Amino acid sequence: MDIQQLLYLLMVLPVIASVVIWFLPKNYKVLSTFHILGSMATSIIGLLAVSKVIDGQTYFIFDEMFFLDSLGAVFISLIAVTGLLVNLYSVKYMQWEVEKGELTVKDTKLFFTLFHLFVFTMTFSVLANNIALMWVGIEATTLSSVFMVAIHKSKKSTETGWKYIIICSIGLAFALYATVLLYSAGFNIINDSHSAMLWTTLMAHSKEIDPDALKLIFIFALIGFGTKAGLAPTHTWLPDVHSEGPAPSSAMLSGILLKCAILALIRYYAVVGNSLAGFEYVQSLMIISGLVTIFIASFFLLMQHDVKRMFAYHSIAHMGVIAFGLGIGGAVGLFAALFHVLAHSVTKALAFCVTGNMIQIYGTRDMTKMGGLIKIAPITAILFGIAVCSLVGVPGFAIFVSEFLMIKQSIVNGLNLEVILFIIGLIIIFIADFSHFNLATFGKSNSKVLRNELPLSANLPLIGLASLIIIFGVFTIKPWFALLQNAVNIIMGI
Amino acid sequence: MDSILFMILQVISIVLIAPLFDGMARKLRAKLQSREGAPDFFQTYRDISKLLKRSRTAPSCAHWVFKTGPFALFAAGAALLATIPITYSSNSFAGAYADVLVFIYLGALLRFAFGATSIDSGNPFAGVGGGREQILGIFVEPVMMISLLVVILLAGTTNLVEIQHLVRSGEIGYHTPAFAIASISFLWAVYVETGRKPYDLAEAEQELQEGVLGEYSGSDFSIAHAALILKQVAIIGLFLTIFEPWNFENPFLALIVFILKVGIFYVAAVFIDNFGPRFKVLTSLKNSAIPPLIISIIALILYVVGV
Amino acid sequence: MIDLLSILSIILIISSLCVFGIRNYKLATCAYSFQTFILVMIFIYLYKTYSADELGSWAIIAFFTKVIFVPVILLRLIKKLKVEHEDEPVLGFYVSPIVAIAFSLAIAMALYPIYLKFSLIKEHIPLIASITIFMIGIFGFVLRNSAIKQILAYCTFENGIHLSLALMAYNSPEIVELGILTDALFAVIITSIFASRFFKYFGSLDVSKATELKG
Amino acid sequence: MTQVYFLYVIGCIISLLLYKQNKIAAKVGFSISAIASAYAVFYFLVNLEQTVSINMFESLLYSPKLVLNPLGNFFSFVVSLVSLASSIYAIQYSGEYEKKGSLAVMAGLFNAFILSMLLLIASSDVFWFIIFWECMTVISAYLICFNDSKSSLKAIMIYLGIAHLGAMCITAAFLIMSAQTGSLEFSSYENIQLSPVMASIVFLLAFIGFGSKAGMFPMHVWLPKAHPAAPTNVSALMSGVMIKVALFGIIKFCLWLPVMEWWGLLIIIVGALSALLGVLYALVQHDYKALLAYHSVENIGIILLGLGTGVYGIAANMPTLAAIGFLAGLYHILNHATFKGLLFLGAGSVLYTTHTKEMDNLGGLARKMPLTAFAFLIGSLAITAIPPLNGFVSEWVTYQGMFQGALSEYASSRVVFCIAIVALALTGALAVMCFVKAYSVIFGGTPRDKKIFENAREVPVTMVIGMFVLVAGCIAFGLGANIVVKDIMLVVSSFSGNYEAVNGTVINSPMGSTVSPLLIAAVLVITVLIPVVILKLAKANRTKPRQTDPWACGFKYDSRMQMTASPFTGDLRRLLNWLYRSETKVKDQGYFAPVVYETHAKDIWWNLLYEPVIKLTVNTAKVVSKMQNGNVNMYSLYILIALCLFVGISYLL
Repeated sequence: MDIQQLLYLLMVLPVIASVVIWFLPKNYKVLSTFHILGSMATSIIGLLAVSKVIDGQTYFIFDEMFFLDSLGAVFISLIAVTGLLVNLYSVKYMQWEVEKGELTVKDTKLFFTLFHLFVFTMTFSVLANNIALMWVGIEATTLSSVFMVAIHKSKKSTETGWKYIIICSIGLAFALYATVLLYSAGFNIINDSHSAMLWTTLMAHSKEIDPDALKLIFIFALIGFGTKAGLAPTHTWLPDVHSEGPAPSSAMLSGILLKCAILALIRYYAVVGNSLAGFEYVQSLMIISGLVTIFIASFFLLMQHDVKRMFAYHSIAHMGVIAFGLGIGGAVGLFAALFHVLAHSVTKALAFCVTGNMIQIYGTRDMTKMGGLIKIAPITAILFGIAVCSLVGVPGFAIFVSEFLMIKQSIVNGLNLEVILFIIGLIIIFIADFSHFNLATFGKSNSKVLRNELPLSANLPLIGLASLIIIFGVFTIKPWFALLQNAVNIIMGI
Repeated sequence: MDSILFMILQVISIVLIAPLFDGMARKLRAKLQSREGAPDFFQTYRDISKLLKRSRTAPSCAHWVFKTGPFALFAAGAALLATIPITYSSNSFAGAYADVLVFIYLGALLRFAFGATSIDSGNPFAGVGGGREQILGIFVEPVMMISLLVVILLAGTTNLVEIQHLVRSGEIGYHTPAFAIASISFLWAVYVETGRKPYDLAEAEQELQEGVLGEYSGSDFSIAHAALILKQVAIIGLFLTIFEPWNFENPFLALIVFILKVGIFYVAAVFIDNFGPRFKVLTSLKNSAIPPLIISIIALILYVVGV
Repeated sequence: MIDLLSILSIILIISSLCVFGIRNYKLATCAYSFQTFILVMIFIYLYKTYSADELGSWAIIAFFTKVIFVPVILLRLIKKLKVEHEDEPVLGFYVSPIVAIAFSLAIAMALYPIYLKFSLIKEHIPLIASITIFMIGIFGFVLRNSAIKQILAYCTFENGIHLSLALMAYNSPEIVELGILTDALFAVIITSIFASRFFKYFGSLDVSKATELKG
Repeated sequence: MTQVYFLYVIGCIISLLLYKQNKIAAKVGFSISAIASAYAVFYFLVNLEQTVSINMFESLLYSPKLVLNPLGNFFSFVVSLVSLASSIYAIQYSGEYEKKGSLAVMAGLFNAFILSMLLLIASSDVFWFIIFWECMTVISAYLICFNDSKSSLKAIMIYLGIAHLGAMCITAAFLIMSAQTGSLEFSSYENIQLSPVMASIVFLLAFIGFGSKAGMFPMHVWLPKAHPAAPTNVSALMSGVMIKVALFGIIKFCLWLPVMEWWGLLIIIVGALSALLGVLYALVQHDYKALLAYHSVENIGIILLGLGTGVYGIAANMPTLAAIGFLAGLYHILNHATFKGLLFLGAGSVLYTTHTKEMDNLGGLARKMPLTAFAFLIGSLAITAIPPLNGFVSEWVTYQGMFQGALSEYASSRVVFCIAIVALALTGALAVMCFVKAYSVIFGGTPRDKKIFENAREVPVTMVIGMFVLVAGCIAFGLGANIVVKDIMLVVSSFSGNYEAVNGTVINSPMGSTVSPLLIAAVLVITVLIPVVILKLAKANRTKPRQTDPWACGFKYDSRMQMTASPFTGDLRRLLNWLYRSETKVKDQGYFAPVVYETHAKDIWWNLLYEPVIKLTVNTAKVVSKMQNGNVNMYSLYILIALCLFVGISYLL
């Protein structure tokens, strides 16, 4: 299986899966088996493709419209790993939703088809070398995930769906402007209409493109893709969408979708950074938006009582941390940002799936009504503990590694005021989160407990995610670090 | 090793003679209050021998801290006395025991035993007395420490034998103002520790210092009473060894001269005690403790400034 | 300077202002289809004067999709929901258009010199028109409360982008044009489905009522 | 060294495996940890001055190495000594938590807690130091959770908040230094060149970071809340040893950085403040575990006095002053670990039988629990530095260090040392009063609550053994002071100056003054015998004393008449009310019912330093959370505002 066939398969497989599931009879057993088979296949092919790219080559298909470089491979591995584990969990969760009568089997069929369509659009946007197609891919992710989020027929889910579409399309309008401007600026230099659209050629010629235009382009891209990635002032859709949607959907959304938007932003970061506008300009903008995001998210975290909204604001905070990592720049800063991408996606997926468990146990999302989780469901409590500890940056887990590198690099670069604000933000997040965690796990339960511990089979994917967090937090994974190093070289334009 | 024998000699001789001073002091006080008082100076000896004959009572609730209390008090008092280098002032190896800090912390052991036995006896007045004793300690400790600190820093060592030798040879003495002022505040601290009128009233009220022994009777009471006298003598002894050390080399002569000096101080204290007014303990401490504290701080400032 | 292109651009701005301001839904949709018709005319004019052959195909596709297909969807939605007039917008019916047009022109004036520097067709007025229409679309979201008006705002700013794309990069590969158009269509379809569901649950199309998710 | 760590890992795993059978899991888990600690005590004592270095698994991040120098060996010895006592104690003590939570998890976490402390001392690179540091904090926080109650959750949260603030300061300090030397290894910090300003910043960060964990004055707020809430064996370990590991960090930093005089003086001033305030707050506590927790703050102050003198000695390159300073600090760390662990275990036994923390309704327990009473008495004597025991020797050495410091020629350092000496003296007197109250109110006098007194009984045997291990420790370190000082001088000379500290049984200070605890003990024994001899000679009447009620001036004696905890220190509380600001509640329930009178001193530092900060953040959070008001128009306006902001910023750049 050479790389070209793998990439074709990678693009086509999710579409086939979603179409096949759409035409299946309304029997949950059949639906879920096909769903698992589809996601298993996509993950395996994704990992195979990534394994081929570890040594740093890039492969093109559809005459250079689509390509897989190590930067893209980081995010493909993300989709493969987190996507697979979240899918496995979603089967059990959807079964519970059907039994509870909240959703009909027809809804779950719609959910699974949209799930695979969603995976297809994300792979599409990651592999797109043509910047316009990248924008189309991200716009498509919004459209495909809207119905997944608003699957419950209720007032709140309609309001969520509406806000999601409106704000994301406004944001992405600016992103489209950035694409158009970049293309026309590039066209003046490369004046070949096909290759001016390609990111690789733009990267090669970035030195000659006019720097003032690139500065305006980066601002549009930052606003556009920032909305989709949940950076500060434009994050308003994220808490509603992530708290109203079913747990697996919000896990997929915050675990992977935010990362794809950040990938698009990184591509613009690379082009503008390597140009005459220089990395300082780009880094200072990213630091400002990163710090603003962390502080706004940490203040919101203090006031949260709903467990899913708390984790939604956590996603915003960690997007701010990634932006801060990009803002520090340099080999270590970028390495930390990309490492944080995987660390956060694995942890956030675990966090949202655990909220799925807690909703099944307590029937409510309000943490003040929960309590005594450690006695009712010890395994879920431990998983919840690992998720919160890792999110908050307790050492020994994955997220601390990247935060440690960021603090280290920012001290070496002498960004003293920024690092002080960064640390204060992290401390506020730590206190806000741990007090909620203690609220939910210890003491006595304040509301009627619907069921006790979930069967081990439901928790298996979560245990997989948790072990991933600890492995990445403590061990050096040679292939993964090599892949990250190559991706950093690509961004730095080496 | 011989210094321990000298210490024991020192303790036993003072134990035997101390009741004489007590008798003298009571006789003098009676005279000053124009009443007859005891027939002669040996009244205290008769009291103690009578007490030894009497049988004892003990509160039902007391456990072994109360029972071993008198012996602990006596041991602390005697150990305090032993730290004073009267007879063994020649060999400085004895400094391992004769040390200012050892003296202060043995005083702490005495106060600890006092407090523990008083509360353990269950007697309400003894408890209040124990509390008062600790408050007294807290007021006196800083003043004593500051004045001793000045002496130690001037002498450069906490070894009492060395300090005594230095003061005798005149290297440090009243010619340094810090030393002189420190002696005044230390004298006040000594007077408070002897438990006399404005700060403590031995015989009359139960809840004051002597009241702690309210539950003891018979031989226990006599040992505890002797321990208190020993403590007063030890405190005066400390003042003498540091601020007025001029004495003979020969241990026995030195002991006699020391005992005479202590007698003079012990009896002289009666004059202040007899004519002083009777305050409530806490008010007396509160408004009369500030001046000595200021004096000792002045001494410390003088030293720090380098005078 | 007064040539056909600038006249068309000014009519385009006025028509998009009407789409923004008109209270009656049916009239607003007709105004929108008229606005897109003007856009198609500009595409044909450019195709003639600058012999940019891609613009010809763009004009045809735009005509079929946006002049006919999008208004049909909206009219069917309006008939289904049996709504007549728009609810009270943020700053009132008269003040909000003025505010919208003022800010849009200001931003357009600020940004258009950079556009001008490297756009293919160096025409001042159409570039300003494209940015103004884009900003009017954005203000449509900010100032208008009714769901359908927000869909119309989305289509307006999508037209703005389409015009600027045509002016600055008309020779980009067809796949790009197709991608953007299909995205716009899907967005309109999905938002109209949501508008109908919104009406079912909230009883009215007033978006500012949907403020349950707070904090 | 690896066997020691390996034993703890086995203990942790086995006790977690026996998750189902609670009782056996606790017994097995704690006995394994006891064996491991015993082996560790023996191992660290034997090769105290070897430097051993082993690398952990290769594939771990930054491939860490574990390096134990003599200082590390000493601290590991202290850790394993107290963990030996508390694990023996916990074998039967943990029975009380059977209903509250799973004992297997408690035993597992207990082993992990000790392991994390030992690995922390041995770790030799920044990343793994911070990992073990936070592991120690999180594990100890969740061990406190076994005492599940409303207040313990708040206590844990305050503890975790302050500990995380400290951890962040330490990380920043480490990273500033490794930015200078380029590598994360501690070995690279040996000859670090930092400008005085940067060195002071790094020192202050490290001082605040480690101080917050050690319970120093401004950051001591969590200690009196967290320790009483923890189960006894955990609080003995936490206040006996975890606090010392924090001081281990301060020493390491002071050895790497180019030390300056004012650092030593700062440590001494903070130490004096912690000592004084610690004991002042301990005096007015009603709950005896909180009393002991405040005493930990006081003793940390005393240790800081010693360490401050040592740091000052290094800065003023007076090697003998440095040597005696560190000797005093390390010796008091060892002593405080033993007698504080003993006192907490004693207090835990009292809590185990009486189930109440209120001192005022205990009393007369000595007759029911003689062994615990004796152990608590030895602990109280040791902590108030009464001569023959170990507390006295370490305070004597601290005094000697400070006297020598006070002889230095600079007026400023002389003032600081004199103030510190006076503060230490005053602390000594206050400590005597506090522990007289604590010991005699709990164990002496008549029982104040009949029911409690009835079912009070001596604690099971392993708890007594646990306590008597530490009693033996107190006495041995007191009387055998010369051996201990010799060993500590080995450790101290490995990293700073040296002077001839011991000859024969006498300990001498560089100033020439000497002390020998053996001689003091001998004199005390003789002076106890003198009255016995006198009574024999005078043929006194030593018949059995007649049992009577205590004398109450003729009234019928009632147990409520006797002295209780708060009036004992009442005068002092009234005198220092400006500090305590205690609120007194007087409830008069009718003529015939007894009046209820309660006074509770407030720790004003919580609402002086921490309350305003919390209020500020919560208010800003409320203001900021208005931003998400659910209105779509507002959200789209935010996007526009963001666009204008970024355009404005890009003009500035």
